[in-house]
Amino acid sequence: MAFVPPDLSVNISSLTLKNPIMTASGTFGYGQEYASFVDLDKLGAIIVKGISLEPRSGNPYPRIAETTGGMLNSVGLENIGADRFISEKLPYLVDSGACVIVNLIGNTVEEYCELAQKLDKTSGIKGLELNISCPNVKEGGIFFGIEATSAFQVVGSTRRSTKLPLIVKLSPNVTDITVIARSVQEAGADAISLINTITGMAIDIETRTPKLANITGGLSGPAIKPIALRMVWEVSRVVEIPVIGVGGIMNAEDALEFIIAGASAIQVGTANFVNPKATIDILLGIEKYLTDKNINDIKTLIGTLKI
Amino acid sequence: MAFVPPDLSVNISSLTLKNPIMTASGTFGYGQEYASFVDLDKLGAIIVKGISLEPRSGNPYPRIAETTGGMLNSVGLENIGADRFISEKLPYLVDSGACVIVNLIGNTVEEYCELAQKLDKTSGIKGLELNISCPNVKEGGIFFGIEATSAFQVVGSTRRSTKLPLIVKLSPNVTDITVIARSVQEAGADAISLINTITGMAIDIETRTPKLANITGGLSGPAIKPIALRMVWEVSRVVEIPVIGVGGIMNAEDALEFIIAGASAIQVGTANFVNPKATIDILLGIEKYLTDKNINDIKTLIGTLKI
Amino acid sequence: MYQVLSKVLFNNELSPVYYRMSLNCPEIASEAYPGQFLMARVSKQLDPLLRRPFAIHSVKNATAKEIKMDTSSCVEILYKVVGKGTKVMSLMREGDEMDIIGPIGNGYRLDRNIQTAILIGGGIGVASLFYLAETIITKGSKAKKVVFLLGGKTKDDILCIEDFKRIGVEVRVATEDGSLGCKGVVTDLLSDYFGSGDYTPGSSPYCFACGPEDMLKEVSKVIVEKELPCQISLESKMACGVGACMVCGVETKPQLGDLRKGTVLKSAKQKDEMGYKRVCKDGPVFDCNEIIWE
Amino acid sequence: MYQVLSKVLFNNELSPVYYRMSLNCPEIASEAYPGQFLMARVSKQLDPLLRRPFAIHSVKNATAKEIKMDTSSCVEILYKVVGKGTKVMSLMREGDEMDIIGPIGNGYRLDRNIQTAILIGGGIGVASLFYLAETIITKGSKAKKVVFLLGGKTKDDILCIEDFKRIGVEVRVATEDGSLGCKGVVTDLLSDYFGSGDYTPGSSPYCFACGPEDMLKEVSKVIVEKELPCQISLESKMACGVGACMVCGVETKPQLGDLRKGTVLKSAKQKDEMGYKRVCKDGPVFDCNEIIWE
Ligand SMILES: Cc1cc2nc3c(=O)[nH]c(=O)nc-3n(C[C@H](O)[C@H](O)[C@H](O)COP(=O)(O)OP(=O)(O)OC[C@H]3O[C@@H](n4cnc5c(N)ncnc54)[C@H](O)[C@@H]3O)c2cc1C
Ligand SMILES: Cc1cc2nc3c(=O)[nH]c(=O)nc-3n(C[C@H](O)[C@H](O)[C@H](O)COP(=O)(O)OP(=O)(O)OC[C@H]3O[C@@H](n4cnc5c(N)ncnc54)[C@H](O)[C@@H]3O)c2cc1C
Ligand SMILES: Cc1cc2nc3c(=O)[nH]c(=O)nc-3n(C[C@H](O)[C@H](O)[C@H](O)COP(=O)(O)O)c2cc1C
Ligand SMILES: Cc1cc2nc3c(=O)[nH]c(=O)nc-3n(C[C@H](O)[C@H](O)[C@H](O)COP(=O)(O)O)c2cc1C
Ligand code: FES
Ligand code: FES
Repeated sequence: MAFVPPDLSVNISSLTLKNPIMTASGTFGYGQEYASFVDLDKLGAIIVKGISLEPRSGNPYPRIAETTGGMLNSVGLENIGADRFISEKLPYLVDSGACVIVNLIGNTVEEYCELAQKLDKTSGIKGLELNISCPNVKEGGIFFGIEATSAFQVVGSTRRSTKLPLIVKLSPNVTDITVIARSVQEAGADAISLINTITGMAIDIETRTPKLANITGGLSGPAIKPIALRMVWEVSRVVEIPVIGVGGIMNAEDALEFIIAGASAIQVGTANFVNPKATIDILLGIEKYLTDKNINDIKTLIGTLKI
Repeated sequence: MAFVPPDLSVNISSLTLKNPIMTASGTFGYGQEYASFVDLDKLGAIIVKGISLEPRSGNPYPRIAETTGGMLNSVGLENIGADRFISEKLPYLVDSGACVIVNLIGNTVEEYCELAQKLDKTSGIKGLELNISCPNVKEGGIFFGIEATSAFQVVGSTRRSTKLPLIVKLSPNVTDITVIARSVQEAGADAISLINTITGMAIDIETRTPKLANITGGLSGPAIKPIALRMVWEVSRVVEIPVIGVGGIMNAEDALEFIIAGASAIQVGTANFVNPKATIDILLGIEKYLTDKNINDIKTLIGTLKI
Repeated sequence: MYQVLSKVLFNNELSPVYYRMSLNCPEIASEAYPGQFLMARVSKQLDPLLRRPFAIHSVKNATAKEIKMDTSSCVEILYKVVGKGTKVMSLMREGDEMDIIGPIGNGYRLDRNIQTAILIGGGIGVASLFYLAETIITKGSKAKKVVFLLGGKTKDDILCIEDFKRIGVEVRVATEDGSLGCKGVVTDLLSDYFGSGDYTPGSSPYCFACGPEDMLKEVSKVIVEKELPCQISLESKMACGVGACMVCGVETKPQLGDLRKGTVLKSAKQKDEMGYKRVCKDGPVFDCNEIIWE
Repeated sequence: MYQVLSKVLFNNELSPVYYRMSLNCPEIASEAYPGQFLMARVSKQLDPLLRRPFAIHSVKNATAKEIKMDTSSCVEILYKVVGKGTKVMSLMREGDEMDIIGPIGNGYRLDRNIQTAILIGGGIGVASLFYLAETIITKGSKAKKVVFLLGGKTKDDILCIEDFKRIGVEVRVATEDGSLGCKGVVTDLLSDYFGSGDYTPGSSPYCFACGPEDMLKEVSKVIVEKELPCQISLESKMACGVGACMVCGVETKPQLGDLRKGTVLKSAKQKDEMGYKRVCKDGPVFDCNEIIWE
């Protein structure tokens, strides 16, 4: 019998991804930066760095501190703005054959809508990820992400501004993530991705100053994986829309944990810094697991945790 | 000039500790277990495993999973109950010269009060730590710890049941920890300790079952340090009462970060498992830091973060 | 119990997944007895974070030359590479340091009058049984017989049989694929032993078993039927290793000896609660009658 | 740019805190040029988590024997033990593996017609300057002069001066405590050089500097006054090393060349925003005029 490779494709609402592996926004630049290590069209999707209407310079330096099994970043909103993204970065990505999803940041509901409208009209963009969870800037949408009513508002309005598949990225800095998840679903989100970084801090005991100029930053990396996994499990049990797992995924085993917990797809963030080929290694590892276990369609693995 | 060792004593309300190093509840047993490694009377205080009115058998096994830079536990409420603690465990601790603080767990406001009254009458106990933050059992008080009004109630009632210094231990699984902290202060707490563990999860991809029989567990260890430090900083800026820092403290540098951030004392938890002499190593490290920096009273270091 | 920053004296690959490591730690070596274990911190960094438990496989007394080289008494462990901690250990070399705590736990209880000992091992379970065999043979005074029944998946999982033979132990082997010894499992060897002329009912051999949980359960059944005493060494995931954290545990039937002075079992519930024992502190060796197998 | 699991060929302790390590990585060795760097993953575990940046200190071509031993071309790094990552590296031995990415970044730009080069180093800054000196001396065609001005706290921080002399570089040393060379800092050496007969105004030497930020700032001042070109190599904490994460950065004055085709600077704000450059991708070597020192 000929070997039939397992079917790795997954559906995020109307969008079919060739496999469940995406890059997490802000950790993979605009794709091109990692092109020496990864064939961009091999991945399920590339989610680019958060884009705002106007270019932003971000937070002051230093913007990074390493912690045990993790890192704090306070990059903030630094990005080249929607126009330059479209003219300078998107063409390369489209040429590479990548499935491009754009991560959106805004200060106001109106900004999110205007941005969504603009990108809706741009060809080559396959989906939007609404970042209502950046903990590094007051205007980074975090306000929308920690309170169910405002989350509902911003998602609802953006929903009406675009026909593109709309993923909403949630903040883990909340008491009950299922409340926010439900209201975001209610507002018309096509999928939910979680988690963004967890607010943290580090101090230089020699100078007695915060290690980040911004005082606090967002914790990412394997340190947060157990928290992300728990939230993905909690949310996927209460919503009908697909859930995308993010947070500390370093290898195929980690990715499989999220899929078994209920994630339809996963995003790789900090792992790219540790291993620039992490996404591809995860893809190969998942394929091997499915083959070894005689699972011919990854969709049948999603949410199969036995409890 | 003769060398004068720095003054390490700190005040937790009416209680003066000889130094700011405590053991975190549940990680140091009843003290005796670590006596081959640590002279118990060298530490600021020993906080014993959470005690309930009646003995409890805790959660099913497995109760532990290692994660990157951390561990998940779901021990739950396993403890020998107040009576046996007083008759079997307390005498050894008192004999050792340790400053004993008892961590309390209850299902209802009444249970907390009854327990506080019972311990109030027991000599040899120097303080109480109210655990309203155990994430591993529905009745573990977590309900009290994530909602400001109920936190206020349970702390207020317990406050009226004892004259012992009352520390309240907060859960990090909340959107805004300062809200809970303020209400606990309002209710009469003498000090606040934070953080308890963060709810997390791990999955065995071979069996597709949770690694913990309880499904979720509490994440502790260096992985959570940046989050704990941020919360200690946030809380110590808004309350008047002393704050005690807990979460991922592995060495003297970590402990000093918490003190600089605003903690009057710190607790060592998971680090005891990694290095049974961690508390003593931290004590020596802090002493060396103060000596090197010519700081002759640790109290002058508390909350001196420059921002 | 000591915490020792021990030097690795050797770390020999016995086969691609099995290693024998010798650790210089005179304090621990001098107090250890069979069935006890060490908790090893395999990295100076914080990943892997927790210590790993390993049975004491052998304790070596120093030769004169060794003492001169400051490598006096040492403890040996035998380990299988199964995950990231043991992988890190497998890369250690002579001269590297490893932080260990030991000796830990309640090991095998030995009767001075022991006549016949049956040691039953599965896979890496041989680790603690070798030190036990050495001790029974060298420490007791009377002539005695030690039989070692060892099972494994294939011949690659059958370790140390020459070492056991060298000290005078009779070794019988079974492998599931028949690649060494009889084809079968260790309980087959045990049934054979009881069925054969080697065993006189009433001769009261002492049994000791160490291996995977399933094997211990099966072994217990066979031995309990014969009404023989059997001590078994259990495994459990651990954090502290010293009885403080309550994460390691096994469900046991309350034994009379457990009832502490003055404790009255008021209710069925309370009786239940006394049923969990800590593998690290109350064990790792238990009487097989104590355990409640699920 | 390549990711290579390279073998450590040697890891020599030069002094208790300085080490020189040679890494087998033909792909990187063949493409590297001076001022570029590597990102090294110092552990196979996840603590330390992030890669550490190290300048390429030298690139060695393989001897016939080496190629036979499959240890063809290699890259050398020179590093100082300052924290946990470099501590882990210091314990590596021949035969160990380290995962590296490289060559990374915009290094020193070299003019073929270079006549005189002044290399200015502080402490571990010599790391990248040695490869630069080697390249200027061996690659250029005409006779040229390379002067190396090196400063450090004490004589223990003065590294590699024999290596520089061996390849024909003139070396001048200053230490803050006077334990080697003149007592003073490297800018004193620089002022001396400009004040001495060695320097003819108008002779246009090329300056290259690498060292602590404070030193680079002072050096820049002196050189900018002389209206000479100077390239400086900066340090910054990094995560990705490939220009993707935006955590490394330095504030620069917008240069005309930066304005991408079709981009119009609409507002002062937008001009400002173009002022941050990534040390990893746009640098680590910058023109000293570009940098805005705070
Ligand atoms: C009392 C006792 C004695 C032991 N003696 C030996 C011995 O002599 N030789 C030997 O090879 N192994 C022995 N083991 C098992 C050994 O501890 C594990 O194989 C080892 O901890 C696996 O670590 P890892 O990092 O390679 O695996 P991982 O799977 O990566 O470990 C993850 C976590 O699970 C724990 N864990 C995994 N497997 C086990 C297990 N079987 N028992 C307990 N904890 C486990 C680890 O300690 C760690 O905390 C013993 C276990 C116990 C409890
Ligand atoms: C382009 C470049 C080239 C370099 N070349 C060399 C060299 O050739 N030799 C050498 O000894 N050092 C060099 N450094 C500095 C070297 O990267 C740091 O000393 C090293 O990262 C410290 O790691 P650690 O874990 O020992 O220290 P820790 O303080 O434990 O590191 C904590 C974190 O801070 C970062 N960090 C700490 N110090 C520095 C620093 N000075 N620069 C950048 N990141 C830092 C680490 O990478 C890590 O992420 C270079 C830095 C850069 C940016
Ligand atoms: C340097 C950095 C920049 C980030 N920028 C963004 C961003 O622009 N938008 C966003 O939604 N998330 C951003 N994130 C969050 C990641 O996409 C991801 O949610 C988080 O890092 C957790 O995943 P990880 O642990 O795999 O990194 C950023 C993370 C890092 C580390
Ligand atoms: C095994 C274990 C048991 C614990 N039991 C308790 C408890 O009974 N009561 C309590 O308030 N906290 C308990 N905790 C939480 C710790 O006291 C501490 O708040 C937490 O572990 C974070 O600190 P660390 O990272 O230093 O371990 C427990 C933690 C662990 C790891
Ligand atoms: S491992 Fe902590 S009690 Fe056994
Ligand atoms: S380190 Fe990521 S952009 Fe420079």
